Amino acid sequence: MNDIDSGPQDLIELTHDKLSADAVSDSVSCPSCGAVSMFIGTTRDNFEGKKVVQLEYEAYISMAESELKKIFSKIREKWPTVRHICVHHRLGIVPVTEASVIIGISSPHRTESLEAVQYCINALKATVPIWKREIYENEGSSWKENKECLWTGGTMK
Amino acid sequence: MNDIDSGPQDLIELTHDKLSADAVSDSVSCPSCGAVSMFIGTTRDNFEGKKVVQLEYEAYISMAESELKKIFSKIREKWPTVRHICVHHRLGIVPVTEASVIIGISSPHRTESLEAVQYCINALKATVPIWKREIYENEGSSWKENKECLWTGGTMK
Amino acid sequence: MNTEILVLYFAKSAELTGLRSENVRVPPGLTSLQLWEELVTRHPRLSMLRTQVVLAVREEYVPLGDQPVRLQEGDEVAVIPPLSGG
Amino acid sequence: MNTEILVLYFAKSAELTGLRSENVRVPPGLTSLQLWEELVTRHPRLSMLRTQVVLAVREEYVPLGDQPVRLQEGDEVAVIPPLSGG
Repeated sequence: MNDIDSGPQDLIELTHDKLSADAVSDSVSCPSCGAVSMFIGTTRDNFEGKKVVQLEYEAYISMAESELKKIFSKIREKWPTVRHICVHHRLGIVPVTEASVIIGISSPHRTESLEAVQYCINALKATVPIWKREIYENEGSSWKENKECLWTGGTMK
Repeated sequence: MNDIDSGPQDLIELTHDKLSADAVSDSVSCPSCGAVSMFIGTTRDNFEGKKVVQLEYEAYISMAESELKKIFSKIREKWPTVRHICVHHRLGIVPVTEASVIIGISSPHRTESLEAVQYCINALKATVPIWKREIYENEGSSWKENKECLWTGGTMK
Repeated sequence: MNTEILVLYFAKSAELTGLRSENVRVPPGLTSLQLWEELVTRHPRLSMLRTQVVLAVREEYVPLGDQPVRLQEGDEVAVIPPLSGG
Repeated sequence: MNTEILVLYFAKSAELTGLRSENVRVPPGLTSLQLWEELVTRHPRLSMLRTQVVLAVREEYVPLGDQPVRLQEGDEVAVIPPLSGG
């Protein structure tokens, strides 16, 4: 918790540990903010009828951090009252129902953080170099492709 | 955590205890959902230049629950793929930076839960019979009025 | 035949009346506005809420106006100042 | 004068090359497409990614095309299959 009301903070963590919603919400809460909006991406148990047992994530870590910082700058440009921004992304194996990503954003009033969270997850899926492979119960595994990514299934748009 | 993928659940808790983001996110997570969106309303430390030390909430509990259920029905009508909906609202004294309300909504894909959370907090502020009083450092206290409430500062619109 | 109802006061209205609830006997056939006037007669300080209050009759919101409230013995009515939850 | 760069492979491209990274000597003045072709020459199986890949040169995305990549000794280049984070 940010008890002292210091300047806006950009918090990024790429980790093999289990994620915690409380850790993210505590890290962005601040005395001058009335709102924390969060998005939690969790592992689904199915894809096109195939049973997913787990997901495995890998990242180009240094570039993922720099792309996240670009997104954060863009958020601060679009919603100047946004206070703290935190993204925790899990790497390695993530079992079904556990969180792969948690985004938390605080702002004095709620509209800004609600809109910013939505923007942040969309931008993250489009531009941050992280990949997931779904591992199926019977039929091996496959690398996923975010529909938001500009070079999915064709040349760069 | 809902390990067995049962039907959609509507979860409401009005409590004097400290709220937990993890408790809410766990209660709505489910194996068939890829998204949990959350909103956390926290106590701000200032209002029009006055220093707020704490807030105090009271509720018409039975009616608050029935109004929340109406909101949940409306959400399920507007976003039929929404899975679980959970609202925890704190009552009594809430110190600065602590959460007064946490909303968590799960859905297979993120757009639905993100939109539904925004709808839910707007509707809650407009229609759920809960009141807060801000207690100031020097100048007493005052009952707040949500701008979303239809009979704030005039006749019912 | 008067009807006995339970009236609940919340937030500012509880402060103004000094009460959280009370049993009130009211005449039959009241509109919501007339019911409000009955309560103001008992607690004149409530009148300051006139333009920013609604009632809840059996847990449903009713603005102050001409619609009859059709009270039954034991019904619950609440005075609902502007909401500030969330 | 050839330049030695570090090439990183991720996701599907790491599977296809069997490598996570390697040092590669490349001729000067390459475009991003020519750099890609150099990598495909070393690892022909990469060619299946042709229509759905970009490079990252010094951690900035570069689509395969005519722009020169201006590589310096020790620069980091990464093969970036379609993203799937989140």
